[in-house]
Amino acid sequence: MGPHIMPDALFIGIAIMTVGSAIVALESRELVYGAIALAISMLGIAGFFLLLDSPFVAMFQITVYVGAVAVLVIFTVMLVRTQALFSIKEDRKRKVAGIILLLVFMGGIGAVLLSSGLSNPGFTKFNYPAIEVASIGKEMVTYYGPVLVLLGLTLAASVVGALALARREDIEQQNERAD
Amino acid sequence: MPDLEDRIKESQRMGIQITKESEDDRLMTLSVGPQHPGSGHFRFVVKLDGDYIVHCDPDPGYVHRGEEKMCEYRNFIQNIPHLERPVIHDSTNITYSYSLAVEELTGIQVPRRGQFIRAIASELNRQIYTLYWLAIYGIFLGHSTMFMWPTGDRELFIDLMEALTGARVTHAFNIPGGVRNDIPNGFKDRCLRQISYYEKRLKEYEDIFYNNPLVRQRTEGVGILTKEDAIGLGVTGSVLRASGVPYDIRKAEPYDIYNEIDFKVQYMQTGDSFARAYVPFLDMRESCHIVRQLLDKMPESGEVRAKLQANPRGPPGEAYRRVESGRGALGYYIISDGSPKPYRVKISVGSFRNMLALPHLLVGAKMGDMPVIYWALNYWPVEADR
Amino acid sequence: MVDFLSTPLFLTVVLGAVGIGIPVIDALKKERGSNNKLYCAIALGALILTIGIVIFRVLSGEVSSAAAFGPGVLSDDLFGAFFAVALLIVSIMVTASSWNYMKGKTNPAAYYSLILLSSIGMVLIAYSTDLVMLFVAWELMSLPTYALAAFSKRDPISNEAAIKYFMFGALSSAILVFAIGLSYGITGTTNIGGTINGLAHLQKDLIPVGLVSIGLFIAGFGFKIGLVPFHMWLPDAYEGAPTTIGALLAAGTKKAGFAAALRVIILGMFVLHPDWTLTLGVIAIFTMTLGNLAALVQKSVPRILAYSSIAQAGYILIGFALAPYSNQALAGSLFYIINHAVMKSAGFIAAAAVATALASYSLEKYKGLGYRMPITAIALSISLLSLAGVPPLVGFWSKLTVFGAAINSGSVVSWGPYLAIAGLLNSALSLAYYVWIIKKMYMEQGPDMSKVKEPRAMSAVLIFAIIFMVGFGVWYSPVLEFASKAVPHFGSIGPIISTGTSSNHLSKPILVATSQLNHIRPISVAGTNKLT
Amino acid sequence: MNELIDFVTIAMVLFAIGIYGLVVKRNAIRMIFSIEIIANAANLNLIAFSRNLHNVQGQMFALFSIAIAAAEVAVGLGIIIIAYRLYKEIDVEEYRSMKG
Amino acid sequence: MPPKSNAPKTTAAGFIKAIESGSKHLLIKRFTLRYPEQKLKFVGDGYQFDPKRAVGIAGLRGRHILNHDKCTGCQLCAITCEGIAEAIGMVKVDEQWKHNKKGIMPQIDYGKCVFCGLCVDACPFYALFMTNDYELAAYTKEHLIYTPAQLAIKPKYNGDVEIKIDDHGATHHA
Amino acid sequence: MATLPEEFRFGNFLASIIWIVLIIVVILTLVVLPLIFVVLFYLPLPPVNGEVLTPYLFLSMIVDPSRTLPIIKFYIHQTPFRVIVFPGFVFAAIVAAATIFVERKFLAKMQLRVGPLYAGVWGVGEGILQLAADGLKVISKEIVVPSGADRPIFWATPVAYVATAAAVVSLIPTAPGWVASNTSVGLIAVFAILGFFPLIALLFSWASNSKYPFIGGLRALHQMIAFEIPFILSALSVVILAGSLNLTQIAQTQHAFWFIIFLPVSAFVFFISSLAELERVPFDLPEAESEIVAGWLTETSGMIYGLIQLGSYLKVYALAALFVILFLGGWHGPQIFPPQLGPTNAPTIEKMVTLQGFYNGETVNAVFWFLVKTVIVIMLMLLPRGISPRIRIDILLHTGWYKLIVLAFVNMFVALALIYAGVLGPGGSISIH
Repeated sequence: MGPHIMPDALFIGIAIMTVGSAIVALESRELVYGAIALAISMLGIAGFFLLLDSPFVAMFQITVYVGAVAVLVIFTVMLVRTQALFSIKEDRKRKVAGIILLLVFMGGIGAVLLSSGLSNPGFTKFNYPAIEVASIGKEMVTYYGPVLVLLGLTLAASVVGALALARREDIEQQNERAD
Repeated sequence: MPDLEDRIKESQRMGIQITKESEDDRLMTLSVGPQHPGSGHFRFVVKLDGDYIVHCDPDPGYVHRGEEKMCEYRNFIQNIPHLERPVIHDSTNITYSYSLAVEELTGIQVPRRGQFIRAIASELNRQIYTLYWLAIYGIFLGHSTMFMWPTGDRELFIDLMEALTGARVTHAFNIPGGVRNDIPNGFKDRCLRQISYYEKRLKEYEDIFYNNPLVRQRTEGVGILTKEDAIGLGVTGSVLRASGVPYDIRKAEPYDIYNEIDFKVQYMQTGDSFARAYVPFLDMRESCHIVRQLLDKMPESGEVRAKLQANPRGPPGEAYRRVESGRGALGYYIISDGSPKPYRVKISVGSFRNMLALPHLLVGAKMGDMPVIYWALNYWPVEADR
Repeated sequence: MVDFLSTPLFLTVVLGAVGIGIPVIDALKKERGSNNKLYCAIALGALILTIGIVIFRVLSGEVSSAAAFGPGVLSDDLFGAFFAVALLIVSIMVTASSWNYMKGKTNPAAYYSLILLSSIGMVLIAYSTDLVMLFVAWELMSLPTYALAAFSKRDPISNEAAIKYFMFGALSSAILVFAIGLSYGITGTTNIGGTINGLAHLQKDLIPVGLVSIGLFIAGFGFKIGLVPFHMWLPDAYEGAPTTIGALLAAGTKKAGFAAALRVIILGMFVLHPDWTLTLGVIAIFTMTLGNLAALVQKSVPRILAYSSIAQAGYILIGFALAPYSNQALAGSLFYIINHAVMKSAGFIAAAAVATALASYSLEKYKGLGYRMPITAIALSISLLSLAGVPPLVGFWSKLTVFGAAINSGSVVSWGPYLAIAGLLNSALSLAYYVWIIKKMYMEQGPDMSKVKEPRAMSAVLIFAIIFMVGFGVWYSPVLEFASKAVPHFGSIGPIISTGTSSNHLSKPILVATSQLNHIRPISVAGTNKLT
Repeated sequence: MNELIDFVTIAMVLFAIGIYGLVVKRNAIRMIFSIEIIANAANLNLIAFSRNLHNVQGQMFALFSIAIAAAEVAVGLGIIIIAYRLYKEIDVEEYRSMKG
Repeated sequence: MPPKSNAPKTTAAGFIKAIESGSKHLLIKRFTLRYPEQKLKFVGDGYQFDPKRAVGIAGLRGRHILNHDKCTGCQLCAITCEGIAEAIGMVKVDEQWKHNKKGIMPQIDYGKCVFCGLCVDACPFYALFMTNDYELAAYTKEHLIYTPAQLAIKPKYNGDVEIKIDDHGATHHA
Repeated sequence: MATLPEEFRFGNFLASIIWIVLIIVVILTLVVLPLIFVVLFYLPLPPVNGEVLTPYLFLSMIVDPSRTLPIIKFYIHQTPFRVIVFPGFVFAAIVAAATIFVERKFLAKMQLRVGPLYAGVWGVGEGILQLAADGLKVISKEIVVPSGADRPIFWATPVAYVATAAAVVSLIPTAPGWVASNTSVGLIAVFAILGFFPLIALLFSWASNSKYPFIGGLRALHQMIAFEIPFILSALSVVILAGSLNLTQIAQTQHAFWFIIFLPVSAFVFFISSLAELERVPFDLPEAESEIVAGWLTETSGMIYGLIQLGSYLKVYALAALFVILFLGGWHGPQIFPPQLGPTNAPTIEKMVTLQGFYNGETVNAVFWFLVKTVIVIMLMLLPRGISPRIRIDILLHTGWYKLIVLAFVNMFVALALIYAGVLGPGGSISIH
C-alpha cells in the first residue's frame, strides 16, 4: 500500500501547492505575500523535478529561484515602499476577459493535449533508469560547450545591464566629490 | 536627445502627472541615540541616502545637570565632589583646573611635592580615561578583545589610583592648595612596576589593534579633518593634534610642574580617524614617560597641601585656568565676589568643542563609518552637557 | 562538435571579449563617464574586425554552401554568414552613430558593451542548429536590448518603452521555452534538424501537439518580429527607446527574429503540412496593411518608422510564406532583409541626428530640414524612398524579387500571387506617408531656418547608407547572389525528409521543393538577367 | 505511478494561469510573476519529457532556461525600479506618457 | 594632496601578528578577581586626616567609623556635607559624654553619601575616619542609614588578595 | 518558602492526585495507545528471529532485553532516527551547544577573562550549565512583537530559520552511511538550502517594521549574496577533483590525500566565505551593534531570539562539517578504536552492557575523527572574533565580488590542470579514487 499510494499523494500535494500558490502569487492583496507564494510555487516545481528523478535540476531551480529570483523580487517589493503596493486597481472587464482567456487556453490547449497521443498510457515510459548527474556535467562541457560560453555572456550582459540601470549618478558624483 | 524637461512638459500637457523623486522619498531618517548602543546619552539624527549620510544633526542635552549653576550655591571646597561628575573617568583633571583657578583667585601657593603628586595623579587618570575611551573604540569597531584588554588594564590603574587617593573612580583628590593626602608607602615601586608592565601591554595593543590591517582599512582615510578645518572649527586635544597641530596645554601654557618635565607633544599629520585614534595611544605612551620622570624628580618629603582657612575666600576678581585633559583643553572661568562661594563658574570642555566637528565629518561618510568617526572625536556626552 | 576556429565561435570570442572588456576597463579606470570616444572606437574596431573575418571566410569559400542542419549546436554556413553580415552592418552603423549620440551621457562603457553582446546574440541565432543554442542566443540578443531601451534613466518615455518591451520580450521567450518543450517532447531532440525530422515522422495522434508547438513558436518569434497581432508593444518601444537603440531594435533584433523563424517555423510547418504556411501569408497581409494604415496618422518620425517597420515585416513574410514552394521568394526575403536593415537603420539614425541637433522627434521640426541639415535630409529621403520601393534604390529590387517570386509561384501554389497583389497595393499606400515627410523637409518653411551643425559621425554613417542604398540599387547583383546562395535549401534536410515513410500528405511539396533545389541558379527577375 | 500527461496538464494549467495574470494584472511586479510562472511551466514540461524520453537534452535546456530566467528578472526589476523612481507607481496603466 | 601619515606602516603580516598576539594570551593566566571569593587588600586601614598637619593619610574611603569618645557634636562634618551630599545628620545619642554636652553625633545615610571624605577633613578632633569596608548593600533604604552606634563598630574586612605583576602578566594572589 | 493554602485538606489533595492519574490513564488508553498502534502500523517493521514484528509482539518484546536489542538496532537505521537524533538535529544541536560554551570560554581566555562561571558544578565545570540557564531565561522571556509588524512573517521566519539550518544539517554525513539524506547532489543541495537564509533575514527584517532591522536585513542580503558565489566556486574545485556531488563520496575519495593539499586557496576562500555566510566576526555587519543596534535581530525577543541563535549555531556546525568533508578528508584518520568489543559469544545481558550489538569500531572511529576535525574547524571559526574588528560594508562587498571570486578561480584552474595533466583523477598517477 505505501509505495503505491505515496507518489500519487505526493504528486497531488505538490500540484495543489504549486498551482494554489501560483494563484495566490497573482491574487494576494499584499505583494510581499505574493512574492513568498511565488517562491513556494517555484519550490513546488522543484518538487516535481524531484518526483521526475532530476535532483540536479531541482536543486538548481531552488538555488536560482529561491536564492536569487525570490530575493530580487522581495528586495524590489521592499524598495517600492508605498501604498501603491496595497491598492489593487483592477478593471472588472479585463478580469472577466482574462478569466475567459484562461478558460479558453485551458480548454483549447488542454483538449488538444489530452486528446493527443501524450495521454496514451503507452506513451509514458517512466520506468527507465534516471539520468545520472555526471552525464549532465559531461554534456555541459562537450556538446553544449558553446552554449555555456553564450550563457556566460548572457549573464555578463544581464549584470552589466542591471548595474547600468541600478547605478545612481547623483550618488556617484557625490562619492567622487567626497574622495 | 530631446531634454527631459521638454518631455515632462509635453507629458503634463497631455494630462499625465510625472513626479520626480523628491528628497524625502529617498532619504531615510535615523535617530541614533539616546537609546542606541553607539551613542551614549546623546542623540544625533542622521539622514541616509542609501549608505551615505547626507545630513547630521547632533542633539545633546539629555544629561544636563546644571553643574555651573550648582557651583554658585556651594563654597570652593564643596564644589569639588560634584564637579567631578561630568567626567568621572577623568575626575582628577576636571578638578585640576578648578583648583588652579581657585588658587589663582585666593592666592594660595601649592607646595612643590603637592604639585608633583597632582601631576602624577593627573597623568595616571589620563591613562584611565584613555583606556576607557580605547575600550569603547574597540567595541565600536567590533573588536571585542580590544574592549576587554583596556578595560582590564584600566583596572590596574584604578587600583593604583585607589591606593593613592582612596577612591576608585571619583577621587576628589585635587583641592585648592594641593592634594588631599601624601602618597602611601611603596607607591613609587608599585607605580614603576606597573608602568613598565603597561608599556609591554601597549606593544600588544599595537599588534592586535593599531597595526591590524582590518582596523587600518576601517579607519584610515575616514573622516578627514584638515588642519585648517580643525583650527577653524576650534577642536582641541587629540583631535587637533591628529590634524597636524602640535598643540598641548601642558607645553603651550605649562601649569604647576610641567615646565620642568621633558616630554614631546605627540601629533599626527593625516587628520583621519586613524590619526585621531592613534594620538591618544601615543599620549598614553608619553604619559608613562612623564610619570617616570615625575616619580624621579619628586622631592622625598615635604608638604603636599597648603594650609587653608576653613572657608577659603579671595578678593573679588576673576580667574581662568586650563589644563590638558583626556579630551583636550579643559578650562574654568571663575568670578569671585569676595564671598566663600563663587559668583559664577563657567566650564569650557573639550567634548563640546570636538562635537562641533561631528556634522562636518559625518556628512558624506558612510553609515558604517558613523561609529568610527563619532568615537574618534574623543567625545564624552555628559561632559558636553554638564 | 564545432570547430573552435569556425566563424561563429571566433566571432563570439572576439566580440564577447571586447564586450566584457570594456566595462572592466571602465571599472579599472579612475575617472568615469568621459571615455565615450575610446569605448566607441574599441567597439567599432571589434565589429569591423569580425565583419571582415566573416566576409573573408565567405569569399575564401571556407563555409558550407547553405544552411546546414548538422548534429552540433552551431553550423558555419552561408545562411549564418549572410545574417552576420547584415546584422553586423547594423551594429556598426549604430555604434558609429553613438559616437555623437552618447556624448556627455553617463555609462558609455555599459552602452557599448551591451550593443556588442547583443550583436553576438543576433548573429548566433542565425548560426545555431540547436534549439538550446537558439534560445540562449535569443536571450543574449534580447537581454541587453531591454537594458538599452531603458538607458536614458531620467526619461519617462524611455522607461515606459523599456517596460513594455521587457514585458513582451520576456513573455515571448517564456512562450518560446514552452514551444520548444512541446516540440522536444514529441520529437525527442532539441536539434533543429532532428526536430524537423521528428516532425516529419510524427505519429498521427501527436500532430495536434506539434501544431500547438508551432503555433507557440509563431507567437514567440512573432512578438519579436512584430507580426500582427503580436505587434502592440512595438511602436512604443521603438519610439521610446533611445533613437540609436531604436535602429538596433528595428533593424537588428527584428531581422534576427526572422532568422530564427526561418530555421524553425517554416520548416516545421512545412513538414507538418505544406499548406499551413498559408497562415503566414495571411499574417503577412494583415501585418503590412495594419502597419501602413497606422503609420499614416503618426506625428513623430520614429513612430512612423516603427509602423513602417511593421509593414516591412509583412513584405518580408511573403517570401517566408512561399518558402517551401519557391526558393526565389525566400532569396528575395533575405535580400529584403539586408536592405531593410540598412534602410531602417539609416532612417532611425537620421532621426537620431535630428534629435541630437534639434532635440525633437516631432514632424513639425522637420520643416525645412532640407536646408538646415542637408546630409541628414538627403539620407532620410533616400531611405524613405527606398523603403517605399522607388527605383533604382535597393528597396525597389528587394520588393521586385519578392513580389516577382510570389507571382511566379502561382504555378505551384494558387494563393501566391494574391500576396504579391496585397504587397503592391500596400507599397502604393505607404508611398503616401513617406512622401509626406519628404515634402515637409523640402517644400515647407519652418519658423527657424538657420543652418544646424550636423553631428559628424552620424553624417558619416548616413553617407555610407546613401552609398549602400544607391550603389547596391544600381549594382545589386552581388548582394542578391549572396542572398540566393544563403537560402536554406531544402536539400540539406532533404535526406531526412526523403527517408520519411508513409505519411502521404508530405509527398507532393517535397517533390516540388527538391526539384527546385536541385538546380540552384541565379534567380532571374523580370527582365534582368545579369546573374549568371 | 504517475503518467506523463499529469505533468503536462499541470504545466498547461500553470501556463494558462500565467497568461491570465499577464492579461489581468497591471502591476509590473505581478506581471513578472506571471512570466516566471509561464517559464516554470515550460521547464516542468521539459523535465517531464526528458524523464519520459530518457534523454539529457531536456534537462540541459531546463538548466539554461532557469539560469536565463534569473538574468531576465534581474534586468526587468532594474527597469521597474527606474520606472518607479520616476513615476512613483508600479502600475503599468499609469505609465502613459506616450499615446498608442 | 593629503599629508603623509607618520604612523607605522602595516601589511598583511600585521594580521598574523595580531593572531599571534591574541592567541598568546590563551596561555597566560587570567587576572579577573573572583570577587566574593577573593577580596582585594587595600593600602592602610582607610582614609584618615591629620588636622594638625592639615593633610590626609592615604587609604580607602569606605564607610566611616566614629570615635564616640572623641566626637564633640560640633556638627562640622554635617555642615560640610550639606553642600555636597546631605548625607550626615546629627542625632541624639543615649550616652552622655563630658566632651559632648549636646549629646549629638553624626548619623550617616549611605544611600546619599558620595564617599568624598570631606567630612573626615572637616573633623578637627580625630573622631571621624573612614575604613576599608565598602560592602554596604542592604535590602531597604532604612538599612542604609547608620546610626552613631553602628558607626562606632569597627568593620571586619578581610581582603588579602594582591595584584602581582610579573613577566607572565598580572595575576591576583592571596 | 512555600506556604500552604489556608483551607488545605489532605483528603482533597489525595483526591486531586487520583483524578490526575485517572485522567492520564484514560488519555493513554484512548489516545496514545491507538496513536502508537497507528504509527506502528504504517512504519515498516523488522522481522525478529524469523517472525514479523506485529505491534502486539513489539509490546511483549519490550520486557525481554534479548529481543529488544535487534528492534532498537533496526530503528537506529531508520530515517526518522537519523533525521532527528544521530547525524541529524539532536546531535548537531548538542555540538552547537558545546560550541557556544567553548566559544565563551575560549574567547574569555583570550581576553583575560573568566567567562561563564557560576552556572555549573564548582570545580567540575565552570559555567558548563550556563547554556541551560540561558535557555531557561530565553524561554521564560516575554516575546514582544513590535506594533505594525507583519505578524505571520514575524512568527514564521524564526521557525523557518531553524528548519532551514536543520535541513542543511540533515545533508551532512558524519560517517560512511551515517547521513539522514544521502542524495547524489548533496553539495548542490547544501547550496540550494543555504540560499534560503538571505531570504529569511530579509523577510524578518522587513516584517519587524523598524528601520535598524531593515538596514541590517539589507546588509545580510548583500553580504550573503556576495559571498555565495566564491563559496560555490571554491567548492566546485573539490567537485572537479572528486568527480562527484555526493558528500559521502567526496569524503571517501580523500582516504589517501586530503584535498586541502591540492586546493589550499580554495579552502581559504571557502573558509572566509563560510564566515561571511555565518555572519561571524569579522563579517558580522548585519548585527553590528555599534552602527545599527542589533541589525536584523533588533526586534527579536525571548524565544524568537533563541530560535535564531539556535539556527545560526546549527549553521556553524553544518558549515564546519562541510569544510571537513570537502577539504579535510572527512572521517578518515588512523584507527584507534578496537574493531570489536568483548567476546562474540557472550550472553545477551553482557552483550547489552558491552554495547556489542551496536558497537562498530570503524564507525566509532569515523565519528571520532570527524568530530575532532569539526571541533578544530569550529575553533578556527571562533578565533577571528578575538582578534579582528568588523569590516565595512563596501570593503566586504569588494572582497566578496572581486578578490575572493578571482582567488576561487585560481584554484579551480589548478584543479583542472591537475586533472588534465593526469596527476589526479581517474587514471592519474596519484590515485585518489
